[in-house]
Amino acid sequence: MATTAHESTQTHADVTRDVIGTLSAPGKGYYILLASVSTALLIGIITFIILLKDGLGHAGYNPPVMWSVFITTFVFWVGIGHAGTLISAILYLFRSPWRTVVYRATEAMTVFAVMTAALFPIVHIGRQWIFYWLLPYPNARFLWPNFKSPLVWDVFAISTYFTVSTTFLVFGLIPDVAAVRDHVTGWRKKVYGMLALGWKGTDEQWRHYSRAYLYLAALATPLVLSVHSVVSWDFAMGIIPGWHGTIFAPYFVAGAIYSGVGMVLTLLIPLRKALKLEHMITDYHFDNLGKLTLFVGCVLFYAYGMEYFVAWYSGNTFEQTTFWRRAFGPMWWAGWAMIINNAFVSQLLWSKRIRTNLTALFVISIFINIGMWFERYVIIVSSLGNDFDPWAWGVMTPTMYDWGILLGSFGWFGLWFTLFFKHFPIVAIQEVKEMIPMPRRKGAH
Amino acid sequence: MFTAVPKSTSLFGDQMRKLVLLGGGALVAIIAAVVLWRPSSAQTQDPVTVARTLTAADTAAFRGPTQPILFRHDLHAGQFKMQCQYCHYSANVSSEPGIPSMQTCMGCHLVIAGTDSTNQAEITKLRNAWRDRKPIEWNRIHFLARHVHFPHDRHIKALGATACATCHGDVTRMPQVFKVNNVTNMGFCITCHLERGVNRDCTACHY
Amino acid sequence: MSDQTPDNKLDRRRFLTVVGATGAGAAALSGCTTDRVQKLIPYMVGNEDQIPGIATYYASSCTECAAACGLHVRTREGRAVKLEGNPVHPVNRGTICSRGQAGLQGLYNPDRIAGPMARQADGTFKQIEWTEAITLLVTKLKAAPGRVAVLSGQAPGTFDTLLEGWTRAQQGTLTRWEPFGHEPLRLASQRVFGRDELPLHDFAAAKHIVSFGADFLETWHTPVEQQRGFAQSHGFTQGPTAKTVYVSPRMDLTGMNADAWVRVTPGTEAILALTMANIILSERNRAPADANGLRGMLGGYTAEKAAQQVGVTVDKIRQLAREFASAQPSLAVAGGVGTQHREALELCAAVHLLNYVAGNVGTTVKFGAGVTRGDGYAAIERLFGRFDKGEVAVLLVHDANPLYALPKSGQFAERFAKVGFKVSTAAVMDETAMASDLVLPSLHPLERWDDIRPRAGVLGLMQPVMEPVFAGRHTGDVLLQTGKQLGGTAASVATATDYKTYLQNAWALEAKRRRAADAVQFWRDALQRGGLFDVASPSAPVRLSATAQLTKAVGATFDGDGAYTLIAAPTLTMSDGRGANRPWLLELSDPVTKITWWHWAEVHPETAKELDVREGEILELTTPHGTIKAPVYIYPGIHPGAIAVPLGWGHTAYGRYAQDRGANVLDLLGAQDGNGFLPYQSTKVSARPTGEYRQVGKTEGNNRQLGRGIAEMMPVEAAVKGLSLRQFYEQEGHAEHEVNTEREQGAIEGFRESQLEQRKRGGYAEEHPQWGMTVDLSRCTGCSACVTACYAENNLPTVGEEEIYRGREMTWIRIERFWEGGEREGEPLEARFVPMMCQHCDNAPCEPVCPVYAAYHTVDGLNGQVYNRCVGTRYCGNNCPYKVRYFNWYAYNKKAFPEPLNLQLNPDVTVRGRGVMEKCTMCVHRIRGAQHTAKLEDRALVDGEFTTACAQACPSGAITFGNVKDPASKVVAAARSPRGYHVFEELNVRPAVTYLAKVRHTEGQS
Amino acid sequence: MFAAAKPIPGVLASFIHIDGAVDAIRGLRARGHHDLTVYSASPNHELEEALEHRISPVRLFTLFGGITGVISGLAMTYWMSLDWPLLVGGKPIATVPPYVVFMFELMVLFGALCTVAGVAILSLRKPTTGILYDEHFSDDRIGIFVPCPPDRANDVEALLKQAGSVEVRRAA
Repeated sequence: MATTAHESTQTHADVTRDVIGTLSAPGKGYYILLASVSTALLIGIITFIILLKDGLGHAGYNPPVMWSVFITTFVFWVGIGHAGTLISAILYLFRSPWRTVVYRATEAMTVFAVMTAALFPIVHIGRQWIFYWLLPYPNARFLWPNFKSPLVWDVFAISTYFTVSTTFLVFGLIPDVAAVRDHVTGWRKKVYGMLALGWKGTDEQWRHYSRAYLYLAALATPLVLSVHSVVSWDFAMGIIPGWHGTIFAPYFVAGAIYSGVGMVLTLLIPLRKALKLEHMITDYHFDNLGKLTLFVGCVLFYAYGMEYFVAWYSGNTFEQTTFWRRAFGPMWWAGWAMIINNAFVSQLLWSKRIRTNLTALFVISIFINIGMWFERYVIIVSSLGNDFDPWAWGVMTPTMYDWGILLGSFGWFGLWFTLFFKHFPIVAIQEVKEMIPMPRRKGAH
Repeated sequence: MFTAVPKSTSLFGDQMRKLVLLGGGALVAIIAAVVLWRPSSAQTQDPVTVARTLTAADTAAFRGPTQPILFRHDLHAGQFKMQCQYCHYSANVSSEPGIPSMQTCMGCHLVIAGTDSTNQAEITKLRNAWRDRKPIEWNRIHFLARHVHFPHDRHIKALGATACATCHGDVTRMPQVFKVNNVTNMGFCITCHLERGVNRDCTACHY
Repeated sequence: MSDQTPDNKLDRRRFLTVVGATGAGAAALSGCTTDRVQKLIPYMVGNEDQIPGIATYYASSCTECAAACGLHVRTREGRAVKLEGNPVHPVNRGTICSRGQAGLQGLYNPDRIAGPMARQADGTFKQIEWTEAITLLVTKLKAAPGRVAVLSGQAPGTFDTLLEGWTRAQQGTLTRWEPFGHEPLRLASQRVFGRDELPLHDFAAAKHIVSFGADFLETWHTPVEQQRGFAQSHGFTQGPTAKTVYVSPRMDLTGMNADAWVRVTPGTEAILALTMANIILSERNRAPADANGLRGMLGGYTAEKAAQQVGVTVDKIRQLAREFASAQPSLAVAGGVGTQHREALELCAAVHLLNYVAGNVGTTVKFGAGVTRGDGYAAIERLFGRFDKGEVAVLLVHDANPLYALPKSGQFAERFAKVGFKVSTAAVMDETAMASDLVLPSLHPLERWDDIRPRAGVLGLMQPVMEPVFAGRHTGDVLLQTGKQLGGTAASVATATDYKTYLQNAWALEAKRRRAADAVQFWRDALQRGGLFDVASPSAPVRLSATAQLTKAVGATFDGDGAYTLIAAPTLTMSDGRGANRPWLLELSDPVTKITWWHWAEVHPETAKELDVREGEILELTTPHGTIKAPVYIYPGIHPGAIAVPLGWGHTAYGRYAQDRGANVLDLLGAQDGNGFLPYQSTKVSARPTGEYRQVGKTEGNNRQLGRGIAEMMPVEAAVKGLSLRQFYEQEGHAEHEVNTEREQGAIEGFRESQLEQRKRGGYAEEHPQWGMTVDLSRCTGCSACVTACYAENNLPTVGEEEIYRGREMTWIRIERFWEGGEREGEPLEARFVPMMCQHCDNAPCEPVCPVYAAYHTVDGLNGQVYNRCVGTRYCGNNCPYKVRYFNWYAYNKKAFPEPLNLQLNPDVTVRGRGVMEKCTMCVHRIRGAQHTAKLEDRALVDGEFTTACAQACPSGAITFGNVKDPASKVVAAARSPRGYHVFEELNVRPAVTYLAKVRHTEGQS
Repeated sequence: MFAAAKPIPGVLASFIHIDGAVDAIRGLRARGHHDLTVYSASPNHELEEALEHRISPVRLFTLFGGITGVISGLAMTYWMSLDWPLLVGGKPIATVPPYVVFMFELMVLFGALCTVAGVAILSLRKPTTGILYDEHFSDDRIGIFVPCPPDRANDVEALLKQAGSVEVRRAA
């Protein structure tokens, strides 16, 4: 097992102490954070209520652009989720040592990101009060949803993804919650005792647990790849030039992981400081995260290139017009924002100095987040704006209401995450311990 | 220095059996529901029959919303055997059934004044309304949503002149009309269309 | 202002009796909701010709313009819901234009006043009782014998007779006046042929058409009739089509439909016409003998001289003349309001001569129908002259709005004020009513008894199709009642107690004159038919009169020294401004510029460079007579030396929709009489960019096709050879826009065949008709009658200007106007129109993406849209390649139909609520309706027993609808045409709508 | 709600050193104590080897869940498409390719849920209630509980001590 410097210096006791230390009473900064995310959420809720009352007209829709910021943000959040499952599940199967310290945080991020995304189909539809018609439930009309519609695929993909990743997170938490239970007192002991579901870490429990964890990881792995493929088919199944692409599934999955890792960095770098986990989450981890970012960044670079190449090579006038206008049309700025932020910025990570310089990494991660939001915005809006019938072409400009909902989504996500890292171990205690050899009487075997 | 663990709900303990059984049962129930469930099709239950003569007190006992005038279908359609279409004049020629104009009522009630006090009272209401040129505002009982188009004429042609009862119940035995079938419910329409194997195209009714 | 706007609450009780027994009436208001009418209100007395749920049709006549087309008014539950053309009426033959259909919104206009309004001492209006109002009028009349004047809109018929008698009884003067009276044409006929009337033109018979600025497809003369004729001669069947040339500084809708547009220097059309006449006369003499007398007079007009003045090459002029002469019969027309400059009279005379020498008079140009169009502008001048002299104490204005339709510079408002007591019969408080002392709101033509005689041989009847919506009173009745009260001669004129009887008496005489056996039966038949129509339109032989010699042309003069010539352009939607309070017409994008809800200034691209303005920048236009502001619309179809501003905007009253909407171009015009008529094109204008902007609410995205083959065109030669589009393109050498190769097509078809079996489940296994449509682009003129018809039939909401900015108009069928050429100097500019509606694709991309089956394929091949199932994901809208799906971003249905406009809603069609997608249904309610009737009568559907609203309205008959499975059906026959093609065929969506390529004369354009 | 089960008699020992714990286990098993309960803060392969555990049968639950998911996915979509046939985009009324998505998603969903259920059910076979526990076991110590009658407790204790247990306690 590949080990690194920091692990040997720490004992199991240290790990328990440090991690459970993060759950100590919060400071002023924490409450400020809490207040700000709640405000953002409130703004979002108010905006939604107005839309619910008057209709979607307030948002900047401009036919033929009938999807815009809401769907963009939906895809953005679904994408964010992916890094979590990738790190916790796929890297688990690959037995990648550096994941252990960070995966709990990323997994939590996944669950909350998906929770955020799941709200958007409801925000986005015209008659929000009957969103449940998309579910196959028995009804007085004897009607079922249309299983050929990518949107119904979406409903299933997202809900499955949410259920499974939540299960995965909770399941992984059980032993750690038990550890917390054993190291706190008073009413908190009772509460964590409940949540620990009577975990004691007996050999029998570990036997089933570790197996089950393996299979959950095995199931989550294809799921994470499938979810964003399905999301990509929301577009690829359409005939709109700029959507109707065969590379969309891998293209979107790469993009998702890219944005996800970006968000992981954005969250982890400040979190590490705030929770004083410097000696646990080290350059080593950020270096690896950086490499991962670089890798998917390159995949994305390739995908962008391919899109333009295919458009040119197809000889299809519709495709060509769309991509020409994507770069030089009324929305050129968004088009270039996407290419520069994603394809080019990530190339900086070739340098180890940048990969290990947290400030630089943080700035880059912000760029990535913005860039990936714009990627979806460009793919959706600019493609719709100029499709087959030139007479119907139109350009949409977002309004306050679009931004309000976007802000609210960050509030919603932030609120959950903020509450989480103060009440649950943000680093997986038992997995870290698993990597630290236990002391021996006679020297190492 | 040994301490005991607080007792707690034990997923990994013997409390589990109950949970598993409950969970499993629920799952089975849900699946069964999804596959087997159908809304119960319309059942016409026997409406109350009442004496031809009655006192104001009795009216309270009737089902259905109280109308400005106690128009007794059980007398007109039941005992006097008047055709539905006599009053609902357009039911078999138009999509709309049509409700009788005041003139239609007065056609008979200029001469017919009613046999007992209650009836007379009601008929006087009608005559006054006619005198004051104030149409009577009946309370509506059967509704269809505006996005549904139900051609009465087609259904009467298909099911015969006495078909009214299929949806409206046996009004010949209702002193005061009440809703027998929930015609607003699309399931009610579909059940019938399925049984008879007729058109189920959406735009047959929705356009 | 507000204190003067009368409160016009609709009387609740009447509303109920109108709505009648069923919920259907009020269905109007609710969308895809299940909210309910709680009460059922019966009629007091059953109306024998109104069965709830069944439409009753009444024949009537349209009064939206002087052409007086015949109407069939569809009523449901006692309220008019749609105006359709009367198939037996000789003028429109069952079709109808946008303005005509919008008449319905005149009937239900929320700004109609509920009763007589009298001006108070403080200048405000107060509603009074009718009796009170009439006594007031009578006392005023009694006090002013011989000092009475009447200004009446021009509507020859029984009412006019009554009005005339009534006026004479007060020793008053009657002036009949219509803004678009085409006086120059009438005066020219007088001068050239000694006939004081407007000729009728047979466009159907013409083999070659030259229009000198006569917008015969828009506002000139009888547009619907002319469009039908034009479609017959210019639309393609087999033979060559009539080449059409449009001579004018501005390319209006008529110009866009011409094969060639000759862009002449403003005011010089007459010179060109005379020159052509001269050439024809000198080169080939097919002209009547007496035409030779013209040689001397025409001699001076040589092509060389004309070339410089007119700004057209010498060859071009010769070619024009020769083509005109060689095609027999040909037709030249002139006298459009847009080119009504100081030389308009000369122009019309010149065109008469041109027709005469080419031998068209009597064949395509017919006299004898006695069409006059009022007493003309001169009469107005005289009338106001009497005001100035204080000779008028009581003025009655009926069916006219002079204070809007006359140039401000003429001080007409001030002069109007000099009249002691002014009475208006306007139903809506228009500019004139606002300046009057007493307003006696007349009934809308659909609420009253009347008749109209637009020309000899056509006598249209009007009858009340419903209870009056507002408590107006027929001016006829007012005249009769006042007459009775006035006594004396006036009483002797009032030969009947009410106008209906008066009318019937008049018709009894008519019956006697026609030796009808039974006058009552005669009346009934006429009522059912919609009037009396003599088949043959009369044609009197005419000869040149001596005065013809007076005709001469030097080019019109213009006031002021501005850099550009001002063209006050009449538009199809606004016409003379009476359309300005109809939401349908305001939202209907102007066929030329595609702008809605606001006026504009047309500027040539070069001029725009010169002025350094962009679209939407507000120009300040100044003439010696006034100044207005208008946002720029850059338009290649106008002479660089001219700026065009549409007429009909900028009302200062006339209800919530019209008031303060844009500016009135008449404010820029001089009022000086161009001897007998008002010259609309009479001033130079200077333009100053203000730097302010106002977005123009146009519905066009990109007006170039980018070679995507949306609007295909074929030269007439190719079409005559019967080439298909593909063959034509191959012959031309340059490839047709990209479509699948034969091999690919084969593969696609093969796959489809293999899938067909798996579609046969449930209803899809049975035999059903498959509905389809064809649109013949060689007939479509882009007049947009279909669009308004769709609004009326399918309860489409008007969304307003702000929503149009965001491209949210709800036009289920829209007219796309694409430009070809015109980019380089000398390259001819061509306009192509494509009516774009849901194509009801067999492989509809919108269907599979809907998560709830709200969009799905019906068993009879329609692309069904189930509003109440729609959750509003809008994926269908994205995935539609034709972009014909429209989303209810707000609850438009709540905003668009303020009472009583909601009464116009069609109960057969669900009103869509907020958050649902909607689109063209191919009038599925008509299909189902017809199927119901057929089933009830145990018979099969007959081809053509019903059609869609758009096809029914189209004056050119460009749209054919029917069952494509029935080999005998018209639609199949039409679709077989080699010109047939599908838009975006390469997408393999298999549309049910087939377009037939446009056919043009491409050779020798200018 | 949670009836306190009566404590099982036996000996609880706590170890710091992994090899000590392993020796103890080996020794105890050699003496016929097979019913051991070993506590640890994280799974440890050395302990598992010493205890000679077989692979957990939880994977069978996963398999069952997965298969159920696939079948129900196909059944649901196919039946619902045919229950009310509606034609969209000229495609076959009921057709497998688009339904693969549902088969896959339900496979994962049911698979995951059944796995968790599996852990729960399997844990029933060896209840932990009534067995001594110490909070250090979730920190840095390894615990071994040897159920045995009081008479045998002494030599068990001796063995544990000799293996290096830092603490020993009896339950009776």
